Amino acid sequence: MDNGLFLGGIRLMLVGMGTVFFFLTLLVIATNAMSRLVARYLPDPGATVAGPAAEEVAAIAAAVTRYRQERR
Amino acid sequence: MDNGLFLGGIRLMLVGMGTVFFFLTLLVIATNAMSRLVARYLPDPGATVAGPAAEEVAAIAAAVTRYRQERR
Amino acid sequence: MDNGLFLGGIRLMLVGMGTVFFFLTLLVIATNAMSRLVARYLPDPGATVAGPAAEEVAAIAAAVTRYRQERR
Amino acid sequence: MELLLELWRGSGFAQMSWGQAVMIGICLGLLYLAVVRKFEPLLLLTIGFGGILSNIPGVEIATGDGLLHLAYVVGIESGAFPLIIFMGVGAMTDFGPLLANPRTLFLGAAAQFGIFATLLGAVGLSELGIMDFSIREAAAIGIIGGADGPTAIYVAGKLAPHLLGAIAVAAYSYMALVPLIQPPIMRLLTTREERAIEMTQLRVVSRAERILFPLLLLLLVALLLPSAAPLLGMFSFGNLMRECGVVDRLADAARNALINIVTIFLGLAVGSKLSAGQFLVPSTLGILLLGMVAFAIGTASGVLMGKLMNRFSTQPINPLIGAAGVSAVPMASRVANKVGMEANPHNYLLMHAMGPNVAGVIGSAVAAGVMIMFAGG
Amino acid sequence: MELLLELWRGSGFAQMSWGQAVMIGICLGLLYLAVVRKFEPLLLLTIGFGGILSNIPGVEIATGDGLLHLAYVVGIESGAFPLIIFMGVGAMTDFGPLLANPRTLFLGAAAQFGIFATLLGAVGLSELGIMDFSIREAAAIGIIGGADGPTAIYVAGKLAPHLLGAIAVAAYSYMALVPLIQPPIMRLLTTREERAIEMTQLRVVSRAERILFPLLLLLLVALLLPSAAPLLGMFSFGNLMRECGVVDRLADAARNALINIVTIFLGLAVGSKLSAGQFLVPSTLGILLLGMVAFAIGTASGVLMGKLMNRFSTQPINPLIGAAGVSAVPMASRVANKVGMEANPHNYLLMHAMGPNVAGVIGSAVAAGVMIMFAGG
Amino acid sequence: MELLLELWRGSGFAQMSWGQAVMIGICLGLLYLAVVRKFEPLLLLTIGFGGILSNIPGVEIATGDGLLHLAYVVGIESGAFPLIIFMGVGAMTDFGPLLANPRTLFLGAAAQFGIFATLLGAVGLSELGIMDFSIREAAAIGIIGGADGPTAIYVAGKLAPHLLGAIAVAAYSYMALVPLIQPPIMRLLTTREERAIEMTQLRVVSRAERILFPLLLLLLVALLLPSAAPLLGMFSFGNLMRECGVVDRLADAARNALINIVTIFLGLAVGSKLSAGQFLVPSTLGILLLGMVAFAIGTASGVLMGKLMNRFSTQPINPLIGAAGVSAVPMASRVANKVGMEANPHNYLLMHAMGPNVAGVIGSAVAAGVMIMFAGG
Ligand code: NA
Ligand code: NA
Ligand code: NA
Repeated sequence: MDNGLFLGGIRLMLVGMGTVFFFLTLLVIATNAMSRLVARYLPDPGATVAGPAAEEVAAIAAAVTRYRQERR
Repeated sequence: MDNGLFLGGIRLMLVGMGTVFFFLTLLVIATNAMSRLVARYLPDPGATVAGPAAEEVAAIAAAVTRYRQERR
Repeated sequence: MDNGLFLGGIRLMLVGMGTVFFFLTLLVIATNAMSRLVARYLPDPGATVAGPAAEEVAAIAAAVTRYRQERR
Repeated sequence: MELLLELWRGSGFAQMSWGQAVMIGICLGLLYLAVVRKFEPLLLLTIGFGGILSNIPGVEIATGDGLLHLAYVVGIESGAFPLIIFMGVGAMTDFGPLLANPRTLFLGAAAQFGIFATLLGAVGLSELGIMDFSIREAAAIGIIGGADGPTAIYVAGKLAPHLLGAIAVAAYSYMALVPLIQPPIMRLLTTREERAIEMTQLRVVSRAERILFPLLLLLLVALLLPSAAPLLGMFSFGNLMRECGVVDRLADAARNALINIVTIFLGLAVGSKLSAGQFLVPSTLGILLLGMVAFAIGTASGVLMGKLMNRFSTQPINPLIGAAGVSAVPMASRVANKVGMEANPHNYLLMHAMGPNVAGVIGSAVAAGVMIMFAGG
Repeated sequence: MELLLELWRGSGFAQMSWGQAVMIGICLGLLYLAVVRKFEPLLLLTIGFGGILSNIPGVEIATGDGLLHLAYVVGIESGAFPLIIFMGVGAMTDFGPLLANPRTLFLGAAAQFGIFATLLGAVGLSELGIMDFSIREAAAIGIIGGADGPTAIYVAGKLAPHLLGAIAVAAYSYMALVPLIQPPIMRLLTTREERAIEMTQLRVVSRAERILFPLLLLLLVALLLPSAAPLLGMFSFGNLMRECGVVDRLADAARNALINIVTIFLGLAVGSKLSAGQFLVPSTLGILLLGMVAFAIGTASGVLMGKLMNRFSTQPINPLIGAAGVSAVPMASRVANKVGMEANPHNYLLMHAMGPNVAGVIGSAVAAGVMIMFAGG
Repeated sequence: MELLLELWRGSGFAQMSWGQAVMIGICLGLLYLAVVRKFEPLLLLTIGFGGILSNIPGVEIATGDGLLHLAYVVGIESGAFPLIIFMGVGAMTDFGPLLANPRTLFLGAAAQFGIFATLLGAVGLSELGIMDFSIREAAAIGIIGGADGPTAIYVAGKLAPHLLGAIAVAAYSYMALVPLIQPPIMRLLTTREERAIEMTQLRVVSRAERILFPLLLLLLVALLLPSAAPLLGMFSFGNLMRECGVVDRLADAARNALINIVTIFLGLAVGSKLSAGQFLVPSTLGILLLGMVAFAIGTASGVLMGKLMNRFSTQPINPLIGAAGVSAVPMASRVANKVGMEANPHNYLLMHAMGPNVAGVIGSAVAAGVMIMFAGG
């Protein structure tokens, strides 16, 4: 058995998942810091929630409501 | 006279027209077969005639009608 | 001092400005001639002033009028 | 003073040859046809302008690594531009009338006789010593009779790139002249009664038929005539995108943004081949004459085939729609409709003519495949 | 007669091998999935059509200087097409839900375990002598688990171009199968109570945060993992154009005309790699199996991470949104929403799932960077 | 552990030089100007982002066969991108005001003095040993004074590609600063009475004039100064497509999809030349200073020419419109209008200033032609 290949795979997995988590952890920290700085120094009264997704949720909600009313 | 060139032209014409007719004949047969198979196995109630062309015909028809009425 | 470079710059300036003026003078003459020929041989009743710019002027004019009325 | 002299020596006035001046005049003529007469403006305007740019001495845009030469190498030599335009045309084409009446494909086949008759004319002129066309050149010239611009450019790029300018100009000019060239021939070959024949309304065509037809076309052409498969493959691909209904944004890109951008560069690149040295030669005159003949013969063959089919068909067939078999979509269909209405004001042939009209596109692509296979081999 | 014989010899029928016929059948199957089943039609239709064109003997479009080969060299070998598509995806992506709840990035991290588990599976199969994948090939196969088409094509083009066709087909097929593959795994790993968890509404996100986030992402990735910077850089660039509000016409071009045009040529170019010789090999079967495993493991990891985070979080977290961490935007979010509503009809998870969903895009691009750096070095 | 070390060594942090960090800071500054101050955002955003990507060590996107380097070679070295943008600008440009009052072309001529004065300044600084510019470099720097981005990039790409980044940044930055740089100079050189001069309304311009003008321009430039013909040829071509009315779909593609796509890649490609090694050199400081001088002198020359023309003209001419002769369409016209209204609230100069404004585009293209011919020879 060529242990080199399999060991290489294991090491790549460890380093890979490690890098992914390390990077995204940093990104979480940096994003939170950025959001806090923005909230303090660049307040934005006209901010909105994510538009299209919000509309989609509203549409689904409306459809569900209609569906229930029809069943009554 | 270089009969080779002219004969070559004649042969190319014969083979060419032959291929065109052979190919389009096959296409007619295959299309008819396909349409029959579709009509039997994939009937489609919402089928329509070719849209834009139909509209154009309708527009022309309307124009002609108007033209005649004006002349009366 | 490398007079060659500086003299080269001066000569390029003279020739350059000369060419620019020579070219644009010719363009003025040619444009005027073209416009006169067009006016004589290709009269165009539906001609209009430069559209978007005209609208912008109108918008500015309207804004100024409104501004003055508000100040009164 | 020296510099002014250099300026003068560098100017186009000092360097211009007679040939270049004549070519600029010809290109201005193309612009006139495009703008004032509205002859195939998309191509004649771009070709004409490219031609002017390439005939001005000292302008490094049609040579070396200039933009127009670049477009020529990237888009025409490789065949990419005509293929992309064919894809866009496919995404615009409605095969409904053809599917409703597949026999009209025969009319599209007959009209291709113009192509091969012209090929014969070209080799004939060479035999007689009047011109000197090789079989490759004769084949490329014949394709003008296909009345299909991208096909003509594709074939000329493969078989006779040095004739590309003349062939493209001839193809688009004659396509624009369809309303002038065709009617007299159509009237000559038909009786008033024939022209007055009304055709029965077309049946409805289902979505499944529309989706399956481009695949059928692709498989047939691929298996029988691979040399025509790039052209008809891209055409089918565009049409499949149009009809399948699930990739509308791609079909839209193919028939709008992409085809417009490619048309600009195709036209300029073709124009860059309108150099005096390549265009102002006797063979150009031959090409223009033969192209005209090709159109006339193609029209006649289509009409005669229509008469023949009318005789043997249970359903009435108006022979005029055979003239639409030359391609030149949708101009040739409009011409058939107009000539038909002259003879019978109730005679709406437009939709019936669209069948042979798109059949003509397929037919000339098949003919192109034969040419590339035998003459190009 | 000779010519007819030559015609026959030149025809696809005479030259076709069994492998090519099978490939054409497979490509027709891809077209069926695209058109009738609406499985990722933008890519499966173009790939399938390109595959047919490239498996017809004698058609010179996928080889030499044919259009499809040209597109492959210009767009895939150079990595340009996947990068341009990533830019367009960035110009479409709304990071709002992610910014409102950055912790969901962890879910996008966990779901990438599918990538590396598959890598391990691929080298394991090689160790056992069942397959014969090198570490580069194994890495390229693993990326299928990222559920991100352009990323998979980018990595395969760099690490294992000869597997590109199979990897792209697997990636897009499984992305289309997300609504079938994910729900059973999600239900298996969660209780009804967990699936019924309602999440608190997302806070509003300011314009400044939206503008700064792509820059933050770019700088972090650039400084930590330069090999992922082309992908995430173009993604950030597209998103910055979208959010900054001063270059709307560029953002619009990036997410419409440009991405559509590139998608057409990307699909055809990928299809040109579906030749029988490269696709009909045992390793393709391995790739398809491993790709399926990658999706399943990625989904499971995301859900398990969601359970873990729910346990340690003050705010409730529905573990179903962890499954959206595999990417496959926005399909995976819709699946999480649907499974959540089965357990609790008031449970609208869609927006909450969009956070891990776009985090999955970032996560798999980071994983791609690691692969290119270590396996590609 | 070894792998982690390798990860660290591969990271941008470990490899970054001071120069690269400074350049990333400068590029973030460009993004700030683009997004927050709305300074020429289309170009400064794309250039700035490209600059960041190209200054991150280890990112293979601005070098080798990376996307940005590819865009540079294909689009900038060949001159294709600036020419395509010029075509799109032509398709947006309204020559109506210029045609109504062709004398305003003289104002566009005078303002080009800024170009040549800057050239002189550059060779002067070299004579004094402060800088070390060759005549080619000095010519490329001078063109900044033309206030026309594509022209500056085109000339720099031909005469001094190593200065391209600095020249493009200077050109677009100063174009954005027009509302700050010009008014003080305009007020300094004119009396309140002159600024208050009202001009008579422009006459109507016919469609034929609009169509013939781009052809006239093309023929004149082609015959007199072929080296300016690529720029002015593509400009005329775009304008002809706009005005002829028969190829609206092409004109639309030229001024929307095509120019937007090309702008994205032009900006990124120019940004790829913002490497620390090429930008953080003393000559960049010289270029920025000289560029500022060029703008000021161009503005002054235009205004002084306006005063001169007003003295000898029967129709009143407001000298402020001379400042619009530097190009920077339509910003410079708006500035002239605004300064004019300060002195006389009834004074609507906007349309009158559009004449010299587009004349400035022609003038700087002519100057570019002279530079390429003499300095590039
Ligand atoms: Na035809
Ligand atoms: Na992913
Ligand atoms: Na200027």
